[in-house]
Amino acid sequence: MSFVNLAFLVPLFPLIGSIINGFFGLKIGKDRVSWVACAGPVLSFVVTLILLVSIFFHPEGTPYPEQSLFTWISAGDFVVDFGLQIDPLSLVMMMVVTGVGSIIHIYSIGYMYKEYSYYRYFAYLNLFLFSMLLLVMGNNFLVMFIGWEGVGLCSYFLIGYYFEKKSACDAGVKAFIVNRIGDFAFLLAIFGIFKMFGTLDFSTVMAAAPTTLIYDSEAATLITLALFIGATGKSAQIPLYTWLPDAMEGPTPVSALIHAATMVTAGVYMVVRCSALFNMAPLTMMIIALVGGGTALFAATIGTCQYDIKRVLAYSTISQIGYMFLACGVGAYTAAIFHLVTHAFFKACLFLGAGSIIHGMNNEQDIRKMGGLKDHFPITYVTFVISTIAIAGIFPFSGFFSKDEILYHALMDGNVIYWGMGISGAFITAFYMFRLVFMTFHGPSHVDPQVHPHESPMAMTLPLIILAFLALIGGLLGIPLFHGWHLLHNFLAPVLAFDLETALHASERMLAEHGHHTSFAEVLHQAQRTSHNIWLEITLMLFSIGVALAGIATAWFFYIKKPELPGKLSKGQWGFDLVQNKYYIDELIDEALVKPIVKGSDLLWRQADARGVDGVVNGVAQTISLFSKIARSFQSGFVRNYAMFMVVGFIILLILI
Amino acid sequence: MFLTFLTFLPLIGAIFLAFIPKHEEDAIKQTALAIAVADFLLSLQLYADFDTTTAAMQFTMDVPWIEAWGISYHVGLDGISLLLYIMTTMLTAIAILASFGIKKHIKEFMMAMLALSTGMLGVFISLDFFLFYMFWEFQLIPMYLIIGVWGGQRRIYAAVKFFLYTAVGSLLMLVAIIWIYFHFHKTVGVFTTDIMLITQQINLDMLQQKWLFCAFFLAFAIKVPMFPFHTWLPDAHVEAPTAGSVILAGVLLKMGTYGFLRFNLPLFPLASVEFLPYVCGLAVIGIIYGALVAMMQEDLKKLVAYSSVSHLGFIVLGIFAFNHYGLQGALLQNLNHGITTGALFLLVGMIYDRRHTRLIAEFGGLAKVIPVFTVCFMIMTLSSIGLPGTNGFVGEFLILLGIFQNHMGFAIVATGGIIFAACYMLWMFQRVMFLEIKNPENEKLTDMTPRELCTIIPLIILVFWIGFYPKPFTKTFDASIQHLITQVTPKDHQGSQEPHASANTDVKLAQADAGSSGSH
Amino acid sequence: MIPAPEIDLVSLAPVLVLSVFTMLVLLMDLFIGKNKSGLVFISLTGLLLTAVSSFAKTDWPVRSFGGSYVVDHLSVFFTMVFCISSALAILISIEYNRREKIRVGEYYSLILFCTVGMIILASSTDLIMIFLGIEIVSLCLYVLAGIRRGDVRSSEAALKYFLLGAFATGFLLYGMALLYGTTGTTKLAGIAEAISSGQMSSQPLVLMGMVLLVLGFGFKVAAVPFHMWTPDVYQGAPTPVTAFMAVGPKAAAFAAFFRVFTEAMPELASSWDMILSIIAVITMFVGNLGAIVQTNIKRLLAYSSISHAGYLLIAIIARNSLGGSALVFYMLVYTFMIFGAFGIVILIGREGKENLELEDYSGLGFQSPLLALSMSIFLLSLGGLPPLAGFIAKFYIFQAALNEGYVILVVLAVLNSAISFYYYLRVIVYMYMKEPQGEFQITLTPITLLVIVISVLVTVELGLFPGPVLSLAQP
Amino acid sequence: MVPLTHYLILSATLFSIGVLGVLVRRNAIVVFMCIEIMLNAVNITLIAFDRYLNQHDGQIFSFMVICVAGAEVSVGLAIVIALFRNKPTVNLDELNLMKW
Repeated sequence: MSFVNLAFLVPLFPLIGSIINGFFGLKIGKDRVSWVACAGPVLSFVVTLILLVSIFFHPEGTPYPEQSLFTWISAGDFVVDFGLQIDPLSLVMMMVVTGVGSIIHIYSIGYMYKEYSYYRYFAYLNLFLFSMLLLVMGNNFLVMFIGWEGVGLCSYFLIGYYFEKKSACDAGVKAFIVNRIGDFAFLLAIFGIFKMFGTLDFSTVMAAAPTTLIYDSEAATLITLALFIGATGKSAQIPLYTWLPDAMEGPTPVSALIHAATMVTAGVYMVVRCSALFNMAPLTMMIIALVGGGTALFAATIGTCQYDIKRVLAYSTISQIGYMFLACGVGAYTAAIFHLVTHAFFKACLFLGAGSIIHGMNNEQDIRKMGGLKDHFPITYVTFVISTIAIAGIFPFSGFFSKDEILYHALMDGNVIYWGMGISGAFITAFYMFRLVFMTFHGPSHVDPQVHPHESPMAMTLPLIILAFLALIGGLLGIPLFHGWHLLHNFLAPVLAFDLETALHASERMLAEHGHHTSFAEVLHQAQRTSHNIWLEITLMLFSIGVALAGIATAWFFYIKKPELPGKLSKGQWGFDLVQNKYYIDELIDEALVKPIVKGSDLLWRQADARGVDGVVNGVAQTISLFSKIARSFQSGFVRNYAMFMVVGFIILLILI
Repeated sequence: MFLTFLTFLPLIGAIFLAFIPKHEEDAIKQTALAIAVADFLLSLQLYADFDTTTAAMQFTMDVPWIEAWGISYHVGLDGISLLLYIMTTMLTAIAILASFGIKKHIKEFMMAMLALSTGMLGVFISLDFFLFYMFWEFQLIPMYLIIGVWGGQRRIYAAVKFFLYTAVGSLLMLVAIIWIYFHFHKTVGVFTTDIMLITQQINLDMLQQKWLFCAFFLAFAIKVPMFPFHTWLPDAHVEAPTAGSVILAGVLLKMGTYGFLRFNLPLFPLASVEFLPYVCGLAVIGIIYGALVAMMQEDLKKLVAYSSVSHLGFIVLGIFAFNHYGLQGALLQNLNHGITTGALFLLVGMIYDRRHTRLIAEFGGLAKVIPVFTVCFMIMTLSSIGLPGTNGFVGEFLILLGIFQNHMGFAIVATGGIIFAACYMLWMFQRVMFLEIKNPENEKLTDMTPRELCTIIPLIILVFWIGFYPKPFTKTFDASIQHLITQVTPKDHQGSQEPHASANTDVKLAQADAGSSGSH
Repeated sequence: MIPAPEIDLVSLAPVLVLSVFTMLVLLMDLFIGKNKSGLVFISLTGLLLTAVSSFAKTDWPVRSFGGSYVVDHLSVFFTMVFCISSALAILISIEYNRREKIRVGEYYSLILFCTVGMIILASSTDLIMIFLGIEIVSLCLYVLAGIRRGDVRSSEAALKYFLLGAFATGFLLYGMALLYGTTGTTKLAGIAEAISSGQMSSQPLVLMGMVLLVLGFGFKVAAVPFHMWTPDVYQGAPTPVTAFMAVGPKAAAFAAFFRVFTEAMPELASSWDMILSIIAVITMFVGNLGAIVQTNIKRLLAYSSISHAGYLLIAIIARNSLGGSALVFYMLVYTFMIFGAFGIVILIGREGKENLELEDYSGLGFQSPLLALSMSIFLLSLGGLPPLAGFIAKFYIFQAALNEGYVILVVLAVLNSAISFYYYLRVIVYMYMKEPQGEFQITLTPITLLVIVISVLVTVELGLFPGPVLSLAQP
Repeated sequence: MVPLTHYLILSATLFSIGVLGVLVRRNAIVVFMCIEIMLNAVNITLIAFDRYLNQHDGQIFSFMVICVAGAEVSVGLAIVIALFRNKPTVNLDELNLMKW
């Protein structure tokens, strides 16, 4: 398919943009910088559209096209091409990345215009797009890993964009290092996969997975577990989530693009990409589901007590991604991707809205100093509310469809616990999101008199409108009620197709070869039992809408009806402090992990190295010089001593004989 | 002949320099630079003529030297040494260019640098034990002088430590060499010190192999330096002038790893397999230990020095993975470390020239004042922490991949090292480059001069070249590595040694070479 | 009734020629005035002719005088070494003597007489002859050591050397007497076969005699614990004499040592190689350790020469043909290194101020680069760093020892040369890495310079292309 | 007739006396005399052996020894005198300008 050969353009455009801005940004002036910067993603978006169209003409059953640019690494039989891959899954991601990316670039023009090192910002941002596109387009683990670390790097740069601020730098480093921990696991997984499969190409590995791995075997579990740990690092799940809230130190558009829409969802993408592997490891799946659900709930609770507008959104992001992982955990990959897309829309919109507010109130972020802003920020207000409703999951907004699909699958393919986590999370989400809205836009104004709130320029409001619109209609991608209507599902089906039955039989055969005879019959039976039950689904929907509404109502009660109530209630409540201080997790890590390491290595250096290892070396030297002093001290200068030594030596020799 | 010429060209140049009067400083500098650059450019010819399909020695020259002892002047290059050789010539040129700022005794300095270059090149080409040992010891002297004369406060201590530490190791190696010399005579009946011949025909039992392995290992482990023998390195690096550090990190340390590849593995395969756990253990300790200690350093050069300890640990690990990935990674990492760490030392040297301090606490906020410098420093930092897309990643990945195939435990711990690498490098970078400027002196820093840029840019290009398209470099290794593996792995359990490589490597190689011949 | 031994003056040629010229020098000294350069000329010619005449017999080995004198590979090569060393000694003496006002003509004749003794020592195979040789050498050295009559140190050195020397001679003699008594002959060959055929009157006395010989020779070659005189005497004696002592007589002593132990009592090797190994190890350690703390260059070189005696002992222990050649080659190389080094020591000094402290060398490296460079070459060669002659020599000795399987010994020796690097480097540190104390007033006197240049050339040449000389040294 | 061992014991005793003298006496001249005693002890040994083995090498040897001893005396005394010119003492314990 000839169009596919355009694939390389998609990442190329941002790269060019980044290079131009990076090297000549200061010379060519801000306007040109903005043009160059926006040209990149927009062009990529266009190309992506072309590819998307072309994919529809892709003949059924044939493997999806890949474009191999050149051989990257080759050592013996280990050969990795620098290859790109165009299949529905990557296309969906590309659409999101380039689409939302373009919008946010345009937004950034307005938001960052006052900055001195405007060019630097856009160079980073383009570079980020490049890496992100590599991540989603790579046709093997290693190219994906380039993007994987690349986005980490860019987020490091962008978080630390205001590098004079210590907090910003620390946040950047923290983000990078926490990500590195994830990458460490990811690397190990890659090694393991190579050891098992002898290659790193997705297509080959996924095709071979059912027949190579043994269902529920150690290897499968360990590899997938390592992959998942990598994902948690990138996607800020328990236990590696702490960097994301701090990451809010970066400029708001960055938070919108990287820490809401695209990068943080890379983990989900990766899990879905490797679905074939995960399907072979039920244990890992369970862990994923639990971690996802747990995170969804946990982060949501923290979100209820935050006062920094961006941090609230950050925690909500963490919890929403938790939902996606919950979906993956129960094998509902489509649902995960679906929620990923819709989330990209409304969460980006929310962040940009927050950005617009911050922009309009000269960098005020504390919602206690806001209130009653809806008159000052009409557009922002509307779009913000739309997205909020979406995230709360009210029909017919996009969030409703995606979240409910997840909840449905959590109950059907998983169990009631998962569902419980999800539904309670949904309640809290609705609560704290509307708390945010109420405290920001409604009620009496607590705005600092010096500050004069004002609506943002066109360049910023337009993206808001677009995103709000998307958040509104995004749900159409997957009308759940009737199978045929679920566009996304049909679209992704070929990628996610997985024949459990043959896989299980293959495993049984392989085990038999090793002499163990086990039958996965009941597993198979379990899997086939679940069938699509439309009425159940509808009831679930109604229930969850009810829950969401309940959450909103509670928020309204606390923050509009009786604004003084929360203060009274929370006063002196240890539970409240605990939650407000994010369960003291950061402090805990700092005490239990960081400080010991620093202390330990300091000890290692000053004691073990300087005193110990080097001490031995110098000690040898000292002993030698000591001996030499002894040796010379015999040399008394008296003839008779010399004679004496001769005689003594002679006698000793005689004795020796 | 050409090889010999290339090797001794710097020495001749050094002698030629001696005749230029002291006060003609510019003439001296330019001559030295011209010689070094010429040597580098000519050495590229070797790459052009190199035949990647064979593991045999190329550009060989073999003339009898001391017939009485069967010693001959036997030199040549193979895939293992080729790129090291070229890198040496390149780094020499860069180092000389970088040290134009030297104040005292510029003439002697340049002479020492050139002489040093000949010594190092000789080590990489010599195929005769005696010759090898001669060069091995010879290059100590110029380095000793460079550290001792042009170094910092505690330069004498550092220089003497460097010299003695290395000498002790290599002298034991000498004993081993002589022992082999006689053993070979007893068993085979010829008095010879020809490495190739001995490697082919020597037969040692386990015990002998163990002892000899230890003797050689000590010499090279000190040079590398591996964990317990590393303490000379920080001192030497901190005290040495910039050029000295560059050469030290770039080339001298590689002699150790080169020694492993050229001697320990082929000569003592059984012992190598026997000692593998201990060596790998030391390497892994070195990785983690070096990283942790580096994290605590207050002196930039010391930090980079300890990071070298950590990186070299990776290389040794790769060598002792005994499979194609590991070895290839190790060889590539040899270059990478030379490029990256060399560049880091250059950069540190530049701010040292401006501020006359290397204490991290003295800096901060440089990014605002000297952006270009910051960018270069960033690139090298990233390459040092092995970010994909830079050279560091390719090497480290292959090494870890290789060791993972055979020894998962070591691989897992070593992979943990990359986390710490990120920690200490980024933390350092933040403290030096970011945050606001505390020290007013830093405000009037000047950005890189064209000359300094000339020293860095080639290295930056290499960083990305190797990062994205390492083929031109790796393809020179393949044949030699294949040969080495067959030497190391005892025939009976070769299969178990490498799950995939042994089966269809040759096919792959054939493809690789086909592709390379096309691209090249 | 004593059977008249066959007289073979031809094989005795070197001794005779040299003796004649020595007499000539002695006589001429009476007639020429204060300027002694004529004597120098005669002496050099004499040495040259001696060297030539030592090839009078070429069908080695030639045994004459009833097997008490032999012309063989070892002796001839050693004769060469002696001639070279004496010549160099005379050359570096000239300007030194002029500077230090040593105007005694006997100086040169003494050196020549000493050389005669050395030749005898190296080529005699009879205890009596050996004793004579040793005594000739020693007596000359006693006088030479004290030749600066006005200087207390010189005289003190002389007295110390004399007393201890005579003392050692006593032991040596006693040992010889015992050997003679127990085996009934003074010929080395005879002793050997007496021992091998087991017809010696008493084993213990032989062993005792052997130990006494070890003491006697050990004193001459300055092996621990009989080395105590070395540093003092080397320091006190005039510099050229020190250089001469460190090379010629030591070489001769080693030649005799080697002969006696390898030719007369190979049977007892099992017992003496143990003793000698111990002595060798101690000698190396004491020499090197002692040198580390020295601040006086002459004393430092003295200690280093002690340690070198240790290495050379290893060659004797190896007691194979390799060992002999290694010994010879080492001595040859050693000659040039030492004379070169001492030549520079002489140059650094000036009238009234000998500049013997290491501080006096500070900054030499950049004041007069070539001088410093040559000094470094000599020192590093002494330390045994390739590609210099010293390395080849050490390599040779290690070969000899390893060939006999003395691995431990060689490892210890190797460690020692690592230690020795430390103090050789110390001098280099002073020359290159310390700031100069004051201006150097170095008068580059031509002849001394010549010696240095020759030594440098040889040291490097023998390091890079030892082939020809090695093949000469090997029988 | 007196057996060989008596002579040997005698000479050994003399030799030891000489050695002890060297070790204990301070006066250079006296020390030197002790050394002479040692040499003569050796002579006795030589002659004894010679007689016992009845051949003549021993006698020749002893003659040599006597000559050498004479030469040593002359040189030694000369040195002592030379020293005495610079530093009026023959006490060995005052002669340690050079040490360590």
